[in-house]
Amino acid sequence: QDKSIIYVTPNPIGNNPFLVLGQEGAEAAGEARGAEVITYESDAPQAMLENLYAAASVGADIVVAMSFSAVDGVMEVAPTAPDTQFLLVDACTDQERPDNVHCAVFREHESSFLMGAIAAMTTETGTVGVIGPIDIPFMHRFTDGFAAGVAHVDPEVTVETRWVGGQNPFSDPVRAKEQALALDAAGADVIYAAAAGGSFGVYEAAAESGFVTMGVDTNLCGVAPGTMYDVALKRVDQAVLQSIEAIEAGEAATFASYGLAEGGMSAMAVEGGDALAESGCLIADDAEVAAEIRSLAEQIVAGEVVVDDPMMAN
Amino acid sequence: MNASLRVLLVPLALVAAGLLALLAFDATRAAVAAFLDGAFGGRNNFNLYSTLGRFSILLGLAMSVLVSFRAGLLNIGAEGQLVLGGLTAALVGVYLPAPPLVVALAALLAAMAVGAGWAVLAGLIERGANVPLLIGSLLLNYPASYIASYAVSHPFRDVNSGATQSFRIMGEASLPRFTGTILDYGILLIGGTALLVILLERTSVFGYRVRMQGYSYPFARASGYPTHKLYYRTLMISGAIAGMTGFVAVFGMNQRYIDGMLTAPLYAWTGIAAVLMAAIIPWATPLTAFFFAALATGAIGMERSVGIPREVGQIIQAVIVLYLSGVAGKMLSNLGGKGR
Amino acid sequence: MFFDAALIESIPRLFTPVLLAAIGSALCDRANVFNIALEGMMLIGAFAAVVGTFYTGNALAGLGLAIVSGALSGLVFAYFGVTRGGDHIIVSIGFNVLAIGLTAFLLGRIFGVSGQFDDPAIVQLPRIHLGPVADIPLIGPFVSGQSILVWLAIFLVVAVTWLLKNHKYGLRLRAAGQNAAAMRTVGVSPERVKTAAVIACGVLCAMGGAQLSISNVTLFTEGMSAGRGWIALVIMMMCSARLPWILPTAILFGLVDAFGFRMQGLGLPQQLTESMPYVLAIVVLMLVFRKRTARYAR
Amino acid sequence: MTVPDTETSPPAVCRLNGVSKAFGPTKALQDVSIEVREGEFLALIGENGAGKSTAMSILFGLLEPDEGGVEIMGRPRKMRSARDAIAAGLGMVHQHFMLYPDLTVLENIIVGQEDTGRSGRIALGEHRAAAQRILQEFDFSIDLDRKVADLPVDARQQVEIVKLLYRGASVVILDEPTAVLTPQESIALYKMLARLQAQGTSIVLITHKLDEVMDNADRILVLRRGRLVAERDAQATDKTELAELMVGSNIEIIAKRDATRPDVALSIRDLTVRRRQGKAALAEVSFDVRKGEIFGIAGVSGNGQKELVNALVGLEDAEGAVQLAGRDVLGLDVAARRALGLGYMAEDRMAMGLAQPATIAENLISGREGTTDFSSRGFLDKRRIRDFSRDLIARFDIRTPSERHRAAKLSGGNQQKVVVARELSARPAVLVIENPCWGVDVGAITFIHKQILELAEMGCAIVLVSSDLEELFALSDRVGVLCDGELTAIFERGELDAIAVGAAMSGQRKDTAA
Ligand SMILES: Nc1ncnc2c1ncn2[C@@H]1O[C@H](COP(=O)(O)OP(=O)(O)OP(=O)(O)O)[C@@H](O)[C@H]1O
Ligand SMILES: Nc1ncnc2c1ncn2[C@@H]1O[C@H](COP(=O)(O)OP(=O)(O)OP(=O)(O)O)[C@@H](O)[C@H]1O
Ligand SMILES: [Mg+2]
Ligand SMILES: [Mg+2]
Repeated sequence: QDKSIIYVTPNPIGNNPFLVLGQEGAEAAGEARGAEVITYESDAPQAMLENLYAAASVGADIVVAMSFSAVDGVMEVAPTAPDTQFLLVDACTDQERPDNVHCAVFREHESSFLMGAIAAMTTETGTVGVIGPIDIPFMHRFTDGFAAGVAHVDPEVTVETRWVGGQNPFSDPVRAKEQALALDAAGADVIYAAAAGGSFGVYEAAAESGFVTMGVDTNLCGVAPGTMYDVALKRVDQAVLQSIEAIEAGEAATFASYGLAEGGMSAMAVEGGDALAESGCLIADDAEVAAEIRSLAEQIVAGEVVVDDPMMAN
Repeated sequence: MNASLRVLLVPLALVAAGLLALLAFDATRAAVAAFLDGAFGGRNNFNLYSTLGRFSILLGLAMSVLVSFRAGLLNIGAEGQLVLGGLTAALVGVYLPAPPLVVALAALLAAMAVGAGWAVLAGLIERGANVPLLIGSLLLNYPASYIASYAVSHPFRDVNSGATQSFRIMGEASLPRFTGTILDYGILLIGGTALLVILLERTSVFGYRVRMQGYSYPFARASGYPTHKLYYRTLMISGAIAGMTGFVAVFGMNQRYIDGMLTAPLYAWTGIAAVLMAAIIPWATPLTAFFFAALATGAIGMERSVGIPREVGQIIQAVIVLYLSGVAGKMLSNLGGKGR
Repeated sequence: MFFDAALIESIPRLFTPVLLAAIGSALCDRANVFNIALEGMMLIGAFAAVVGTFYTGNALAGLGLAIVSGALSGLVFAYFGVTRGGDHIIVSIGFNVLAIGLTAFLLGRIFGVSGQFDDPAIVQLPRIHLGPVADIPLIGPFVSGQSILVWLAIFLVVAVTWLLKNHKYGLRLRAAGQNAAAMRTVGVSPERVKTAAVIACGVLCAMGGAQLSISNVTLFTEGMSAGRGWIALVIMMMCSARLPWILPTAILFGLVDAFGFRMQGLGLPQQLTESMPYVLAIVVLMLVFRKRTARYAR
Repeated sequence: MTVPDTETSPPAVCRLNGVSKAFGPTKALQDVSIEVREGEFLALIGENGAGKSTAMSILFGLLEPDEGGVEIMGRPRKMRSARDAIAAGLGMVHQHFMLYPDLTVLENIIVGQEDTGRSGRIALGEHRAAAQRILQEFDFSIDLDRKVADLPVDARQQVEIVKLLYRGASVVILDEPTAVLTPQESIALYKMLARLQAQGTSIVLITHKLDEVMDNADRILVLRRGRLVAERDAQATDKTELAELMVGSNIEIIAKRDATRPDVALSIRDLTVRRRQGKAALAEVSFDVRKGEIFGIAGVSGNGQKELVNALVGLEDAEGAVQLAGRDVLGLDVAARRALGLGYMAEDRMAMGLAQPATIAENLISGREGTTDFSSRGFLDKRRIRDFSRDLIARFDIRTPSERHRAAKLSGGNQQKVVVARELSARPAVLVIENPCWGVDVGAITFIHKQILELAEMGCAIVLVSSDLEELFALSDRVGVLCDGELTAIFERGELDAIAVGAAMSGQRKDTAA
């Protein structure tokens, strides 16, 4: 094999669905064109930079670099390695990009908006919650998008936002679970778990305390059987695959934003059909809400409902 | 007793060693090659420069720790001093409207001052309230990282990026790099400081007194040294070097403060390990710091190319420290550092 | 709604890991072993508990493996710190780094994952439900539905206190800590006593780790002890290793931790609420040690 | 030469048989055989480091011999730990207290010997009764429930003895038991030992005090540099012979000349050191020391000596007045007092007198490192330091390969010589000396005493604190006694007498005691 794709993550992959999906996308792309796919995991900002340099130095054809942690590094390394194409996933830079730097970003707020809508329709207590890893602008796409969806359906419903924090906010299920239990105690009966690696703790809390959750990234209803209503799907694998196709086609400095319209963001309710029926999500048994969500999604795609990007609002 | 414990531990150690060896058996040579390449090779010797880059940070911290330990002060708060120094440097680098050189100098001085201040705080807590320096300095690490984390997630965050990080510092103020490499001039600053520490420790009256005080505090008092001043000055120097290292990390490699960039790689603990491995001997410390830097980058390289987990590097480091606990311990208890 | 059932319920599970480690730390302190490797010992215990539970499907077996791992941790510490006479601070530093590296390494080797491992096969430690007691306001959630380790920890406070005062080995432990040479002159090996103390400490810390990984949650994440070992050490020092004081102090820290989560609801920045236990530790230490002649300040 | 005459002497209860022991290069014992006979009082004497403690530690199972072994009642017996020795009927009071300060007296007694029920709970009641019986039998009045830390020294010594009686020893070994006792307390101890001996117990005594040997022992063994060099019957020898046997040559007798001059060099008025709670540790002490005078301070340790020294030197805050070179120095720090000509030889060589890991040269300049003698512009002058150190090493006969040797590696006597050399070479006007000969052997003692006397003759005023009355009597022009923080008596040289001073030390007024 003379072609190689190197997949660089900001954290150990673990069971972080976002990173798992990215890896699947890279592997699918590799399979499609007979390229070898290697993964470099980083555990610190410095390691990310070193991994990017290392990827360039072994002469990778395409480097898939995940998340905003990669932006600085890619902007630094790319000019030194013109023969390597860099795909930034989930983040981009506002500076002038060299031709070999490409971006694939998502509009997470759109599907989070749908989750908010579901939460507002299904809550009985009138209080719903959302848990993010750490209070940073990017994460507000999940939390604020969710809150906007709730408000769109029923402004009377209270939204409580909590952050995992701690030494290891992106993978700390212990703290995430405590936050979920605290939200439960505060009366939230639907909790949107956007806590990255920590979300698992939220599902555990749900199983113990009996509230309903919603997840992000992939269909996790099987992981949290009987407690998960729906999932804000983030098709990272599709985005990676598509972007690599575009890069292979020879386009320079591609930029793609994936939302509901592009099929890059979605929800099980929106998927419908067999996928929904077999998903194991609670919404599969709630045709009414599912229908409403599908129509809300159509309105967003059509531009009739506008979901503001909280990051731009900052 | 000694014998019975040894009987238990020898097979244990053998099993552990065997496991490690087995894991590497099929590819021992490949692993060693990958390790060496990871530490020193790469395109244009990239990995060597990344080892050197890590070395400069480790050396800075090791020197900071060394200054304290030599004086018999168990200051293990280098992490907090580093983090706050780095944060301060970043803030000056981003917000000070001044010519680049002024910005860089101001950032350096501010970082050193803040690092020194944080170290002295632990000292004040010890001398004012009898809280052992070991514990006080350790506990202060936590608020320090939370302060830094708060600063770059709220008031000073880079609102354009998703990450918890400060804005980029003024580009022209950043530390220049050696041409064609990713290594910045920070290594000269820290290397020079290390040299100064090593020389002054041997030749100056101050260094002499600090050393004697470290050997025996009662001796220092009976000899009439200004023990009070020596105590605080040593802490100040130690903290200032850690703060300077934070400045180098921010103005060199990353050019901004990113949450966790100075804590995740366990720089501070590795710095302490380097000092202990050098048995607190100043001139030997750069060597051990370099060794640990190469161990870390080499292990990462090994993981990239032959899939042996990088944690092996950490495990080796830990085992070395454990085995040296006797030798280095004698030095440390000579320094009166027996914890109590 | 600040003092609700969930807050009260969370306190025991937050203080138990710290309490168990603090008891272990007290034993080491009495035996004059300055063990600051509690953090690493907890981490290893947390990991072993997950391994044991995953392969047997039984949380008690997981706890058992944690206890074994804790004893081994203690043995390793004792080998370097007691048998070979290494400096306890250095041994601790080495051990803590070893624990971080080893758990991460084994996580990859055993489960093929990095960062975190969870699986439905990892079940929770049994909990003790007290029937109608659970409905008593305030007290109910505090005492009912807690894991067996919560009760074990509280029982151990009493048991170890009794042991130290009345039991042969308790007396020897205290004696070994005060004057090891003197023990040798009456034909008792102080090394053996110290080794026993460190092993007991390893076991207690590992049980604390198990409470984290197979009771508070049912998974392992790298670095999941997250500074609790240091808090345990500080609690022990504040109380001069006196167990009857350690229990309430540990509860206080559990309370502060639980409050921290709630404070976010009041809009305080998360980083501020999280540094509270550490700031509290410093302040309390200063108050407690102010009048004391510097016992630990050599 | 030490082969016992089996026909005439009583049988040996235990015996060291051809024992050798080395610590690294030090040969602590070489082919030593010692037997202890039933019911005898055996004294073991020798210089510092002669191997006395090592020999007894081997007998007691605390050290393993390199060669040779132990016999009990004529049978070889492997001693794996003190447990075996105790089981064989041996009991030992060690050179340093082997007590647990924070445990009660009763707990101290029973550690290692605990009787327990099935639960492992210690049967305290039975232990208490047994201990009480021993206390009554020997007229000891110790409260079994007090912490040892709160006991005075002589009571601690009694605890050690009760510990060994509790284990039912038939051979009692005492390693320098009277070093910390006043003369009166020593007398009481020997009375008790006589009683034990009368009951058939064998006694082995290690001591440096030849008077005590002559008064109490039946048989005397002399160790020198790890070899047994002589055996004497107490009736057939005298102190001079024993001293010569110990050292291996005639000892020089130093003659004390009065060098006192009229002018006062150090004047102390109402010097008081307060403790945080309770009464003053040093209460209104006043005295003057003239040029050339040696003012001795006697007292049971812990009666204010430490506070007096610290207050004089500047290590502790005090009230009152200390006049040095015509200035009140109480407000000044150590460095300032040193600059005014105050010198200090600390007793605690391990931590205070020396920086053990530092080189001899580094130790020799300490206190004057900042002066132009050894540095300029903040940098050390290596050459001057080297020359200075070599000169002192030669003048004070410090046995070392070079000035760059670590102090920790020197023998005790040579370490002390480093301290002496440093303080004397500073030519102090006033010198405070604490126990200059602790743990130092006879040869070095003579040397150090000579140096001190020479310094006095040159006009230096000296305050000499010592727990060794012989030393105080030999060197002092006057001796003050500290008791409970007060200066209760001052003896002129002519009035010096162990019994009288001892009485003052234990709290009796001078007039009534004398
Ligand atoms: N170098 C040191 N190493 C360790 N602990 C120290 C050191 N310096 C001071 N301390 C601690 O600070 C405490 C207070 O110091 P202390 O008051 O005895 O001396 P000081 O006031 O500095 O003396 P001086 O006034 O002569 O400078 C000491 O008991 C000791 O625990
Ligand atoms: N544990 C040890 N390690 C090294 N050397 C030792 C040890 N114990 C004793 N020695 C050395 O062995 C020699 C004999 O020591 P020992 O304690 O038996 O002398 P001693 O006759 O009891 O002297 P003293 O009158 O000072 O008590 C000395 O040179 C001493 O330094
Ligand atoms: Mg002072
Ligand atoms: Mg001796």
